[in-house]
Amino acid sequence: MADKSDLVLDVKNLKTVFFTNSGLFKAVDDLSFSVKRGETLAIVGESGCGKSVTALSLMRLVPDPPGRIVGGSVSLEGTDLLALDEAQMRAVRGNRISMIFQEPMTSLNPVMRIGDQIVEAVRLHRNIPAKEARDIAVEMLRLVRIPEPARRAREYPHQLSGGMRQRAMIAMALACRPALLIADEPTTALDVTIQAQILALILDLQKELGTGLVLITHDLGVVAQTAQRVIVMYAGRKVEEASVEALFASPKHPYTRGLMASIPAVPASGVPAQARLNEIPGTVPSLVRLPKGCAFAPRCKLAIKRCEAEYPPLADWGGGHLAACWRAEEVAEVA
Amino acid sequence: MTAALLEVTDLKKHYPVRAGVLRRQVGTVHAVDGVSFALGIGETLGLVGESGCGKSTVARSVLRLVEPTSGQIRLDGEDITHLSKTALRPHRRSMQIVFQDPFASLNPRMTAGDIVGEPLAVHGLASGKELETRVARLFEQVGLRPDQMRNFPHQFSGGQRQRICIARALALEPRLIVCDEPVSALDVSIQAQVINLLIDLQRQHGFSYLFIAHDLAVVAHISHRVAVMYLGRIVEIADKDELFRNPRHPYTQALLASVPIANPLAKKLAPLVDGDVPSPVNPPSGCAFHTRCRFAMERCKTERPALVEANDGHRVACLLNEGTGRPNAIP
Amino acid sequence: MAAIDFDVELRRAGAHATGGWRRVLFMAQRHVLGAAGLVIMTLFVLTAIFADVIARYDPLTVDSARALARPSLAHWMGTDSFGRDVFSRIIHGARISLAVGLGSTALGGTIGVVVGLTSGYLSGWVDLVFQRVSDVLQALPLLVLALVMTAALGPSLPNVILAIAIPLIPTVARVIRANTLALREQPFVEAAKSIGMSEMRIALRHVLPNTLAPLIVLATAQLGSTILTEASLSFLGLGIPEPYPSWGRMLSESAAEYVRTAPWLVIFPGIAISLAVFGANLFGDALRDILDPRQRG
Amino acid sequence: GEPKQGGILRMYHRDSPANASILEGATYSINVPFMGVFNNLVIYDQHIAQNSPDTLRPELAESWSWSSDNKKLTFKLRQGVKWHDGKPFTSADVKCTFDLLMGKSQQKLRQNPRKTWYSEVNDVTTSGDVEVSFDLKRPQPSLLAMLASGYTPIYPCHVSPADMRTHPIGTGPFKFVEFKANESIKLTRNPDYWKKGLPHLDGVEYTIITNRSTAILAFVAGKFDMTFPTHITIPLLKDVKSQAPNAVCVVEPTNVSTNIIVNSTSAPFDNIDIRRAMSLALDRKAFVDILFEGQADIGGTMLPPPQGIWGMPRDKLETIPGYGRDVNANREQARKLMQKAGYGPDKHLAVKVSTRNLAEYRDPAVILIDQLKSIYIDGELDVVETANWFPKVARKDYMLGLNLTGNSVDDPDQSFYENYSCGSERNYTNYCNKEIEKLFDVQSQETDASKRKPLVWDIDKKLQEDVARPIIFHARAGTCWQPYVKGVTIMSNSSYNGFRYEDVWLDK
Amino acid sequence: MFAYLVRRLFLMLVTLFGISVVIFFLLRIVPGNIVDILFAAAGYVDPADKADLEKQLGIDQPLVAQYLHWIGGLLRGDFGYSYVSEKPALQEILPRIPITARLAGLALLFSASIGIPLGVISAVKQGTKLDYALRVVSLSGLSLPSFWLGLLILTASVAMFGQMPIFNPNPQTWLEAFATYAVPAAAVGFRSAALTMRITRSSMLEVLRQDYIRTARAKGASDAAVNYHHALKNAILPVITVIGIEAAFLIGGLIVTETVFNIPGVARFLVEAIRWRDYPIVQNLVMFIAVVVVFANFTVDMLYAVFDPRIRYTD
Ligand SMILES: Nc1ncnc2c1ncn2[C@@H]1O[C@H](COP(=O)(O)OP(=O)(O)OP(=O)(O)O)[C@@H](O)[C@H]1O
Ligand SMILES: Nc1ncnc2c1ncn2[C@@H]1O[C@H](COP(=O)(O)OP(=O)(O)OP(=O)(O)O)[C@@H](O)[C@H]1O
Ligand SMILES: [Mg+2]
Ligand SMILES: [Mg+2]
Repeated sequence: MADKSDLVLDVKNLKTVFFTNSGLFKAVDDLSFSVKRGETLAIVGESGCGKSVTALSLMRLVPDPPGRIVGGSVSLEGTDLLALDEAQMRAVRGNRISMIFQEPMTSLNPVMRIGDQIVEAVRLHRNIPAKEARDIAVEMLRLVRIPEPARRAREYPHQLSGGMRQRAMIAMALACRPALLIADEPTTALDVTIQAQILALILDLQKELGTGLVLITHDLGVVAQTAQRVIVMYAGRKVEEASVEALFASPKHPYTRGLMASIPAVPASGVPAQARLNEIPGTVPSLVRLPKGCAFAPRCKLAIKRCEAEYPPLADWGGGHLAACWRAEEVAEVA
Repeated sequence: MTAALLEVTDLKKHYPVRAGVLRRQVGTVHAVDGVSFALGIGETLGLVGESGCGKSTVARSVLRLVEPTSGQIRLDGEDITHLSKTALRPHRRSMQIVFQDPFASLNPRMTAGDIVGEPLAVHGLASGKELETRVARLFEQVGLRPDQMRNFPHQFSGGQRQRICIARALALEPRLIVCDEPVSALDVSIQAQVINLLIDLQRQHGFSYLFIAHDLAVVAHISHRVAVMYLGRIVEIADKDELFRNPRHPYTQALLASVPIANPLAKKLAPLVDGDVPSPVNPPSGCAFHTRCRFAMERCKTERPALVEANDGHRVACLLNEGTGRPNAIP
Repeated sequence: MAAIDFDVELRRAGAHATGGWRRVLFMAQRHVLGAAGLVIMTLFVLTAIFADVIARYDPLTVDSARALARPSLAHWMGTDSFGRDVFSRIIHGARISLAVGLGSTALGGTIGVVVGLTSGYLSGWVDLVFQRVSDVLQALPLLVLALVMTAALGPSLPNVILAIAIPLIPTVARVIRANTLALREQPFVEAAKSIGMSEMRIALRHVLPNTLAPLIVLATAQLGSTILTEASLSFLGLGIPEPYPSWGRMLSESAAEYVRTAPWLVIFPGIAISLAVFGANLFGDALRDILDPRQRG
Repeated sequence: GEPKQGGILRMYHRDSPANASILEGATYSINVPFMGVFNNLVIYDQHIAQNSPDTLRPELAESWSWSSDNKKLTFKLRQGVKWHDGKPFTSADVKCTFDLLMGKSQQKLRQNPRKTWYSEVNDVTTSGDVEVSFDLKRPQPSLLAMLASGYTPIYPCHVSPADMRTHPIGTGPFKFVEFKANESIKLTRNPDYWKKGLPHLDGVEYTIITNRSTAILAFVAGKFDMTFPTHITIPLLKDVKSQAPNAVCVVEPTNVSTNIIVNSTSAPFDNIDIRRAMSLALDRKAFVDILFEGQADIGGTMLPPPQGIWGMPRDKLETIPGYGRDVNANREQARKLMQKAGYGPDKHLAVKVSTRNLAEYRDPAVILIDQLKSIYIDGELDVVETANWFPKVARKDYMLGLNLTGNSVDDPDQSFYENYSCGSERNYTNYCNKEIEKLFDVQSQETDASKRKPLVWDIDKKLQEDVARPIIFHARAGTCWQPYVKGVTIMSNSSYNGFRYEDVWLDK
Repeated sequence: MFAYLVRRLFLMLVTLFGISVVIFFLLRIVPGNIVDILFAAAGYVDPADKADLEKQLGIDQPLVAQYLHWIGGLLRGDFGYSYVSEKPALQEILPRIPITARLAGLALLFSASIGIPLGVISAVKQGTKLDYALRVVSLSGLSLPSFWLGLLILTASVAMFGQMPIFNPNPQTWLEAFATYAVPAAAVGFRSAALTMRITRSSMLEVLRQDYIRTARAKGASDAAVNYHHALKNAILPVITVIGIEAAFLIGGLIVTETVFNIPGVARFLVEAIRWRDYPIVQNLVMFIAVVVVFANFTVDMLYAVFDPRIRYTD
């Protein structure tokens, strides 16, 4: 594996649970992964599989109650974040590690000016005069290509369009030049044309700043276009990890395979009208009542007795391509 | 394509914009600003465009759930634009709608069976035992178990909820089903299930679909023809193959180019347009797209292009190269 | 990071609390204050229903021989200056308080719902008129309204109920109207329209049931405040008249003369009022939490 | 010791009087604060608790005399008396006052509750500045009692009745300063008072406190020198004594009777049997025990002795049906009467007991209802707001009413004529018995008190036997003051006449 | 903005007109009038006297004429004369307003300065013992009948200090003035503070769930900054509404407190006036209270715009 010193983030056996009215469940179960400097790691999986909770766990922002991180370690540039006290963690948050959230409208404070929100992010971590921080804020807004940044800085979130808000979020997240940026579905709420702009922007800035990037999405198209490595999650667990090329070339987990097959391809040409799509039958299980064995088994065409009884371990199927399936070998053939 | 089931001519819907506690009108949203199209029997027309461009408003207007500001809607040749509520009721049976958010469109306090049976009860088509058997049959049709009739919406998964919505739409045996982003809220794996169901049902019953989405790929799979909307207007409409093979409007081109392709080896993202979508409250003068268009000319700022036939069945609203909408060369 | 014992945690989180009683018990543990409120309310209601069985003396019988007896085995809460058993009066007073609480809440609530629903659903000039009327009702001080009402109608149980109910109407109507306006935009209402349902039917079948949760929350809180309002009216001499044992009057009258000489006359009705109001509010709070969709797992 | 000069007497007032004009007032709320502003022609000695013909003292009149036929009463007036505004007091003022009261003058009182007191007066005439005569239609020795009441101050001619309501001018020891409704009443010493050296106080200030608990707490906390007179109930008195052990407290009858007004004009109380049964069912001692811890008086119309002058002696009283000591025997008899009238254990008589919405009224009504249960009568309380009480009673829109009747002077004339004579407006029950009415006149004209008393007793007994307006009890109440307050006497047979306060002083 | 104000003003006038009609006719529906009451005390009435007095007070005229007379007078600034005291109604009402206003103001101050911080604490510490304790205390504030609380305070202060706070119309020092109002204000304020605390708590809980709070934390902001700077600013709107309603309520709702503490404010005066059917006082006082309420609502709306940039009353 990669050289240790090159790692920005190293997550080991992360476990986060939720205590809710309907019961306790593991939203993130035994998750390990790492991100290198300048690398983009994508986390994919369908809605509710634990992607956002993973991101929040890294930031130690899991809402408590009902959530709690109950195990594992998250080391950022060598320090275990989970071992820090709250004050130390605050010094790291927004400084070395920052995050862009899914909903640009609701993630900005509606009663504060955009500029002030960025200024706050800067001044929390750098002891500089307000005036200077303001200049930085305007500069950041210019960096994320907001026209007339000085004027926009004085506006409130509701006065900006969706795309601009998301850019403001990015400016805020990058204001302190973090070592690691987590982007949790940064474009889901946006139009595809805007999405393309925003993603291009994030990648540009990432390159410029050398930041490690964790990109969370469930859009495999986005993954293919942006990431170097990919983690696939299902029901709180990592079921597959590989480089983006390897994953798309030969997925080893039946779930990944099914997911890829059900994506409607954009027909550059010659798609027959009314083509049926491949589908994964059944539905995602409730996290509260997971089956004993493999969580995907009830929906899996390849499921065998063993799948129902025993959870398959993550195994390396060559070249760092990890997958948790008893029949990973056969996946490519069957589908 | 045979005779048109639905014909929409120059449909406009303007909403007043109200502000403040008194909700005074401070402007007008040109949500739909002159839309015309026709939909044949057994045909699927896809309607794409970004969020807020007026797709849902078209859908609602067609069903007369909102009163159009102007224009005409013909169903089976009959003008239903100005029918009274009572006169409209029989026509309600011929057209139904499936919404984007399946959970929100189901009353959380009614059982699935009641929800699906409600249209039948309202129109007095069935009651008691008969109602129950018909609902059960509808459940089977959409791939739900009849024993789930007594469950409440929150007890279903997203895909199942959308099936309930579809079953409710089917209950009156309509000829036209308007699908307003029926899969946007669903996961890809579930999305495929629902699309397949819609395709199967169309094959069995010969419905016409007005299928709205913002995901071009989804639309590509289900539609016969596709219309692209931008800020309340249709900017391009063509047979699906033609549209994808040969997009003429710069916006359509940008849309197609922006869809990330699920193949790491394919070309990388390259945004074709810049800037943000203008607000429909004060749409730009001339061609609404000129603020973001790569090919924008002086004319585009003042002159509003009409939707003209570029070649067989392919119509586009662009001034580029005298209305053919075709750029000289795609860079 | 301490490891956790999943089985223990699961039980604690109520994973096994499926079905009927277990679920209730689990909820009770989760909302301790709410459960306490429920217990108080239940006791309160049961007391009111079975007052005749529980009370050991007639609450109205005057007996000079046993006036102002201290609390004892014979008279658990002592007797008042008329020699009436305080415990029996408090038990029967629950009936009055419940009648006032339920009666005025139900009356004000029902009219408020009708007004709010009509106003929110029909909008237009109906809405405008209703809105102005409720503005007017809200700008009139509650106690003044109650004062004039009781002055007009004379103090009696039904009149007190009416007087307390009227100011309630605009409050309920506003909440229901706001809810209705929000619900009207819900896709399921649009779906109902699209199948050709009449407006009336939509309002009753789709809108009304969905305003129930906020209504219940509002009603439980109001239940408490009506009991207090009755007490205030009693203090001003406009509450439920003698000889019916209204807690408010028991408290306000003896507060004047017997705070020191016969404190039991003051303490017990005071506790009864506070407890009932307290219970209603605790219960209302918990209901709000439970009925809040965002709180549901 | 020697009276000390100076200091302001601070009292609380139980409620806010409608205005400051005593002649228009009908409660002692108005007499207490404003009596000190005025003088009467004659007045009861302010330091003898029991008002009686023997305690009449001259005031603005230096002396008085009856004509030989007892039909003319002449007063010699004091000279050199000045009104607070400096104008001299003359006989014209006296004439003006009584013309006003008799409704003979141009100017009118807004209300004139005691017009009937002067029904036997033909005319008031002056002769010179210092003599006034009252011409009577027939002898009425009790006229003097009424003139001595706190209710009968002499008003100046030159001030209109309207001004007297807002800013009264008198000749008395205290001058009116201000009256803020619901807030306070202030009087200040009249430096030119005709009684030299009086008053001792620099002024009197009343703070209006309607809430009894608050008022008494304030007294206990030393905010006031004195409570409002006869405002402390017997149960509260214990409380006051326990908190303020030094306070001087007295309990006196208020000469207010609590009675039942019976609507005998319509069923069921047009039936004398039912009326009798009701009166037999009363356990008066229970009322007194509960409401007064035993400290109230049982009697007839007139306040019982020893405080009352005209009340029946005990042995006579107990011969009246219902006053006998054996309550059970009385009730047995009552039930028989009820059965005779067609009621019994299976057929109860439903009755509404109307009363005002004040504790003094409601509490006895509650006891009454409870007692009526013993004779098959199911009573229901019907509380009526003050504003509606009188119209309701006047309409005869009631069956039984629980009422309080205050007597401003302890004299049969005031009581009998007002409450029992045919056609009197305050005869709420419309009781009309021509024979008794003749007896009223007989006693009224009797100048010898010792002969008059038996006459009065007989009338009283008869009234009780007719169950016209059964009297339940005569209340008592307490008054407290701080030990340094000197010279206060609480009248024992009237609560309207003892508030001149000119020689009250503070030993501080 | 200007157009908005004009429209707003018009609606306020409509409401005030409605109130004037309601109160006027409500009062006339109530049986009995000042004449009955005056004569009730005397025990009888001479019909001629009664008619005289009614004529003198103008209550013999048709209701509509009386109403027009009243409103006409109001528009000319003529508030009529009190039936009871026969003084100009304005002269009776005006001196009482500052008393009640001071009391209400102090109570609101108390309510806001205690209720808001405790509400924030309770929300931030949701589910802890502290939260439970604060909630129980605040609920008990809402469960105590206010006259009872007032009497307890008075009794306790007499028992413990041999003194009691009773209204002092002419306070000499600033401290005395404060003492005159502080205790009754605290007695009312306790209830309001409880209410404010509850609203603050629930509003804070709502806001604390919002995404932008998470964003603030993600920036590394401290708890205090998050709670007070980000959350409270957003949570304050409902609190303002409640305080606004409370302010309106207090002007007319202090009846009980003013009675217990014997404060000669408008509320108690109003009760007395109703008891006496002193129409000119009741009507004008109710109108005054209504004006305050309407303006309180207006102020709340304006404050909304101050606190929430999304709301702008532009026209
Ligand atoms: N605050 C919370 N309280 C209770 N459960 C939660 C909470 N946050 C997340 N969860 C649960 O944790 C699980 C994982 O949620 P998460 O938000 O990580 O999913 P996701 O993969 O990000 O989905 P999406 O694609 O919809 O954003 C879900 O079942 C969700 O319901
Ligand atoms: N009831 C309404 N009142 C005012 N404006 C409205 C109303 N409904 C829709 N609009 C506005 O009309 C425009 C078009 O809305 P519409 O819902 O038709 O868009 P859409 O294309 O369906 O968007 P989406 O993809 O987000 O569903 C939007 O700007 C929207 O804000
Ligand atoms: Mg997520
Ligand atoms: Mg839409």
